Amino acid sequence: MSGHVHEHIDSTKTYVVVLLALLVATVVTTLVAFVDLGNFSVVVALLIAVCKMMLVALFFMHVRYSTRLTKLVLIGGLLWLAILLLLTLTDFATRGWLNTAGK
Amino acid sequence: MGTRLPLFPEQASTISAEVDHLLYFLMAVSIFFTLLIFGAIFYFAIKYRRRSEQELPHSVHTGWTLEIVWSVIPFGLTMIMFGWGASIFFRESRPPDNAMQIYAVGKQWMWKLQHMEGQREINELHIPINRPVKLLMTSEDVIHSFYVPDFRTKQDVVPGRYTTTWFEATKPGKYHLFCAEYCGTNHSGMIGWVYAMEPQKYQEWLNGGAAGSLSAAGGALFEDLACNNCHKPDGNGRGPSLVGVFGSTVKLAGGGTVRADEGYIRESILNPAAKVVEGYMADMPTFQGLITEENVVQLIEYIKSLGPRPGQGQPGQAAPAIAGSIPSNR
Amino acid sequence: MASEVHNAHVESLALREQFDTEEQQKDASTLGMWIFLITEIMFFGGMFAAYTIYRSAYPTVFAIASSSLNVTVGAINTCVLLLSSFTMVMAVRAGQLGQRKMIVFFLILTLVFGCVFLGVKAYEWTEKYEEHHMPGQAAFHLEGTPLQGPAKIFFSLYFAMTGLHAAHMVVGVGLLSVIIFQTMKGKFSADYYTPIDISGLYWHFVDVVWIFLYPLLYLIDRHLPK
Amino acid sequence: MNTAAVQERTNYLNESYGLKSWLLTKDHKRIAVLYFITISVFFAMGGVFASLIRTELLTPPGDLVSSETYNKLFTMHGVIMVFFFLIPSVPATMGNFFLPIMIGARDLAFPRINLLSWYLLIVGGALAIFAMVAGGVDTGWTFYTPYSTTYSNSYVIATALGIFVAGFSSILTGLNFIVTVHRMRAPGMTWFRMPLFVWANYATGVIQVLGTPVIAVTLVLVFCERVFHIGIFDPALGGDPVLFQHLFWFYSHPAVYIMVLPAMGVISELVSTFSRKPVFGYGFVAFSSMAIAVIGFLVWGHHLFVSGQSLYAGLVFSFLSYFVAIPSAIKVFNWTATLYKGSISYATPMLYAFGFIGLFTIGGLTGLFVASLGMDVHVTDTYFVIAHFHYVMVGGTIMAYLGGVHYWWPKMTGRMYPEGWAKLSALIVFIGFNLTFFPQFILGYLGMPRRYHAYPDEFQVLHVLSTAGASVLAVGYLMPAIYLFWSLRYGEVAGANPWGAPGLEWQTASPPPTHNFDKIPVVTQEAYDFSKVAGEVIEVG
Ligand code: HEA
Ligand code: HEA
Ligand code: HEC
Ligand code: CUA
Ligand SMILES: [Cu+2]
Repeated sequence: MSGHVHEHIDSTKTYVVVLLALLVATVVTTLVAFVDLGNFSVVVALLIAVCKMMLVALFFMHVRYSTRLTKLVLIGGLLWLAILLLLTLTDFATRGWLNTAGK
Repeated sequence: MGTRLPLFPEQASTISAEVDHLLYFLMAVSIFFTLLIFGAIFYFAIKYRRRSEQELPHSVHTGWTLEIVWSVIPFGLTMIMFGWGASIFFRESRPPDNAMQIYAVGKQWMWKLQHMEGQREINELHIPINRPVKLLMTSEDVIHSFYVPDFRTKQDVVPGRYTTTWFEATKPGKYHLFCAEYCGTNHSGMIGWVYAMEPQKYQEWLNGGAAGSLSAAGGALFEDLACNNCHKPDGNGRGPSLVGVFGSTVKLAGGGTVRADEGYIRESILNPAAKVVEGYMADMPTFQGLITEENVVQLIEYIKSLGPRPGQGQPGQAAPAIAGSIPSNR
Repeated sequence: MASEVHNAHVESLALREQFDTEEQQKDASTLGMWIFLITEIMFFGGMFAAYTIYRSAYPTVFAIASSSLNVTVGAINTCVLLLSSFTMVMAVRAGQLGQRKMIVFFLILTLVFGCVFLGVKAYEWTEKYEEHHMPGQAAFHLEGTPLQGPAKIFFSLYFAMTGLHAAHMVVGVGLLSVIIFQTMKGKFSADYYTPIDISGLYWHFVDVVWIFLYPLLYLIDRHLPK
Repeated sequence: MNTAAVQERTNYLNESYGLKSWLLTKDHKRIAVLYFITISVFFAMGGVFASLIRTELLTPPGDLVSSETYNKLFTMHGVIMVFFFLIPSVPATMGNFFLPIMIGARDLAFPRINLLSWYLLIVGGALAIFAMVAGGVDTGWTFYTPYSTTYSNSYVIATALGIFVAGFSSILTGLNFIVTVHRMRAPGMTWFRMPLFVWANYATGVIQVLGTPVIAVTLVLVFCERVFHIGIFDPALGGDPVLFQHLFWFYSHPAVYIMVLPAMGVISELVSTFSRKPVFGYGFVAFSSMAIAVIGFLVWGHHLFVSGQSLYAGLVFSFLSYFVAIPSAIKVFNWTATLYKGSISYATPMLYAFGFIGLFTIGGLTGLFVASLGMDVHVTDTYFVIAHFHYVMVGGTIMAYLGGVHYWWPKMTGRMYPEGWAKLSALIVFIGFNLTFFPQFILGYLGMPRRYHAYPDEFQVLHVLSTAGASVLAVGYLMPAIYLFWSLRYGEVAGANPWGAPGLEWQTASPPPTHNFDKIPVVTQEAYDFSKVAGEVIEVG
């Protein structure tokens, strides 16, 4: 029936491996937070989080097998989040550049 | 009263004419396009009106040329609008170095203004003409906005921080002062007048007012609040000496520096722990809730007057820009 | 049961009248869920924006406040949630294969993990309450910094973000209960398990949010001496 | 003879009867009607508030109502008009009704969610009305902190909650449209065969889905500050009230395009039908909708030029603001070009379309004034801004809305409206509108601040003009309310295609049957192909 012809079914093993990777990443991110990396600790923490997100999205949420449209939707969502953060930062990051209070 | 029908506000500051010129340009563009569109609609609607229920017009071919032309021309015009507006905005945002400074504090629902020389006014502001005046403003409660239409200036006044505006009046007269940001019940009552005066008249007015400059009042406060117990001129107290602090670049504990402007001094008094001076403990008490924004202003002026060049108000803008991206006024 | 019959010509009962084919229906549901998820990204996005601004304005306070959170509990809870995502995806897999018992089994596991997560969260919040770390409390006080204002902001963000996340978990738990019930009544088969699939998407999304909340809230500059 | 035909055919209206059949309906057409009734009530409420505002402003001192009351009036006027009328207006009524039909679908992808979103609007509206009845809210529709979080002691919580709930209604409508357009198009209905109205609603859906959640969470934070005394925007704690403004306008700027894009879609339909020509530059008009949806998200900071936002952010946002103007310009020029060598009829909907194009042009061009930094410093928070946005929202969107209502009225009800009365009221609306809002441009440039309960004497003449205009406008709006109601019973029976228009919605009966088509159409031609319909009058099947 047309309903499940194109369906990909991952093996249990794949899922177990992904789970293990996620758990390991959790431990790593926790431990690395106790190491002094200066400003890089945020970067590292976020990088690990992004990797974890990718694992969940690609495997658990089946983005690997999804249509182009689904991928586009996902990327669009993240892009809009970036717009929100970056354009808000254009204000907060440039405050005080003019040496005039409030400009 | 009430029968006069003015169409333009008065041009009473140096920037007024510039803003009006920008207006003329914007109006010219708008009128052109409005007439173009209205004209085309009328013309086509009449010329091509339906004459028979059966008629079927030929479809007209769409071309890229036309589309590009009518995108690029408006785009070019908008870029002029952007550049022109931005250049005025730059000038509106940066007070000249020789500007005379006045403090403004907004509060539901009044304007409190303080001159360096100590005069305090409520809902009235006296200024000399032909001299740039810089307002350093904050609010005690919600957001207000300082607006003088005849000067074409407006700036929100935000609680918790300083904002700046400046203008140079060109004509003696009495001008409306409005609060332009909605601030609660009596928002429309938060109005007043700006009196622009000939310099000598202004001087007379100043002399007629209460004595005791802002910095003198600040000096008295400095003792009343026992700031001087810790801040000794020679630096032998628990806190650093405040002589020459204003305008300097202060090294902070934990790295980083900050330029000691009004915002920083204000923060040091109300929220001392936010930025701690290198080599000191964070044990200055907070004065938040104990003193008003006006008191803070007086203290700031007192500290300024301790600078190497006392009495000059603004010890130059020579200080280097702040390192890092943390804004100096927060 | 009718829905178990695999026959290319029998239209499943689950096909709604506005659709022509089951495939179209499933595609529509999945797309709908994904679009819903990006609204959720933006929903949490507002908070992340506030977080970004304040963390860069008050880095030290945020580090101190973050260190007052219990990192062990946070880490364990993260693992619980990851496990629940695993069991969820196993439930979807069972759906793909049409193994109804396994669906129920994994969904119940997911539900249990979800509840454990919420229980731990509740425990953490009570702890915060007792430590006077709740921004609404008159006695609010964070040790180690004189900057109580920004400290309050940190905890406001902490409660707002974890609270909203927990609210999503509660919705998720509700969803799971419904589909467990429906599975037991025999509503799903290898031909029609869309509700399980899209509930799974939702559940994983909530997991992903936590994947970010955990380092951002619990792990700020842990190396600093307390 | 026609009457009998209509009576006999089952359609979405007479398929079943009773309140329950309406309140539990999943038919997008019935839901559209429910929306139509609901938002008409909200419009009337907002209109009453507007009338009170204008009456108060007749004289300089604040004499008719107290300043508290005045503040509540403009707040509730703004809140009702924006969140409960204009945002749902075109999409939830005409979009709901015609989007599925125009792409040849039997219904939206999620009919139950569609019904849910109507209920959400009702719940949100009930909360907002509760807040008004209980005592009102006085923060302005913008809810700026810290006034809204700490200082106001009006019903902010209930109102915020109401808007929050209504926001989800809007999100779900957008989501439904997007999925429907992607997944439910009839065979042969390719993307570039879709009517521009569908494109416009699709683009609107994108904004609704990506923007609305941000205001939802912002209002949740305001709610939490008031209820739990957390302090995310509280300056006393070191929080930043300007951050609230960023989050608010991240949604509320794109929201103005939620309000105008669907209206632009209506105009494309009207201009084409009543000149019997395909819209000039179809592809450009379609893409400009998408461009507006995307670029619209990059400009919100233009509401913050004097707020204490950094100068550089001001520059960036001003610069980007000019990029939204271009796709709007493209639309205006293409509509005008469509008239060229057309066969132009002066039916009421077309009059409204002319009105829209003209007034939107003025409103949009004054948007360029306020996007220019040096100019905005002077005119922000004055009546100039009030005039700007009433020109785009009332002169623009409401004109299109009324045009659309008249255009599709025969399809929705099976009856024609009285043409003479309709033409007259369109004229009255146009005149009244300009008289109301044009003086406000001058007032604004003179420096009259907005949200002022009392004002200096020298502004009175212009205020009197404006109030006079508002009275004319009120008459213009009341007339359709009366004659449309009248036409439900006494209007001439309409055929399937009274305008000789080519869209799929005109290929089915008026009113359409429950699943829209007796047989799903197969599309073989471009949108706006008049060669099939012109000349032959299509009778009710
Ligand atoms: C339907 C609603 C709607 C629409 C479509 C618009 C459209 C635009 N708006 Fe408006 N706006 C509002 C509703 C809307 N606005 C509201 C409600 C507020 C105030 C909120 C509040 O504070 O309460 C506001 C406020 C507002 C401000 C802030 C003012 C202030 O508070 O100080 C600014 C600033 O940039 C702005 C700009 C624009 C621009 C550039 C456009 C552009 O999209 C316009 C583009 C259109 C055209 C340009 C016309 C057509 C083009 C031609 C005919 C060709 C010729 C073109 C050129 C020469 C370029 N708007
Ligand atoms: C969609 C949006 C919308 C619409 C349609 C309108 C419509 C009108 N608005 Fe308003 N307005 C806003 C959105 C809108 N407004 C917003 C967002 C603000 C800012 C609020 C704030 O500052 O927070 C504002 C503010 C605002 C002000 C400024 C207040 C101030 O700052 O002090 C004024 C003043 O003149 C005004 C006037 C009017 C008038 C005269 C109309 C007229 O067009 C209204 C005419 C309508 C009627 C008179 C109703 C008559 C018709 C009927 C009764 C029909 C009955 C129908 C049925 C029974 C089906 N509006
Ligand atoms: C109990 C002692 C004490 C009192 C009282 C006190 N201060 Fe301080 N102050 C300090 C210390 C210690 C520092 C340095 C650490 C820091 O920056 O917080 C300091 C720093 C400052 C600074 C920043 C100086 C720099 O070099 O950057 C200013 C400005 C200041 N104080 C002003 C005041 C004013 C005004 C008052 C009175 C209203 C006051 N202080 C009262 C102890 C005190
Ligand atoms: Cu102060 Cu308005
Ligand atoms: Cu805007």
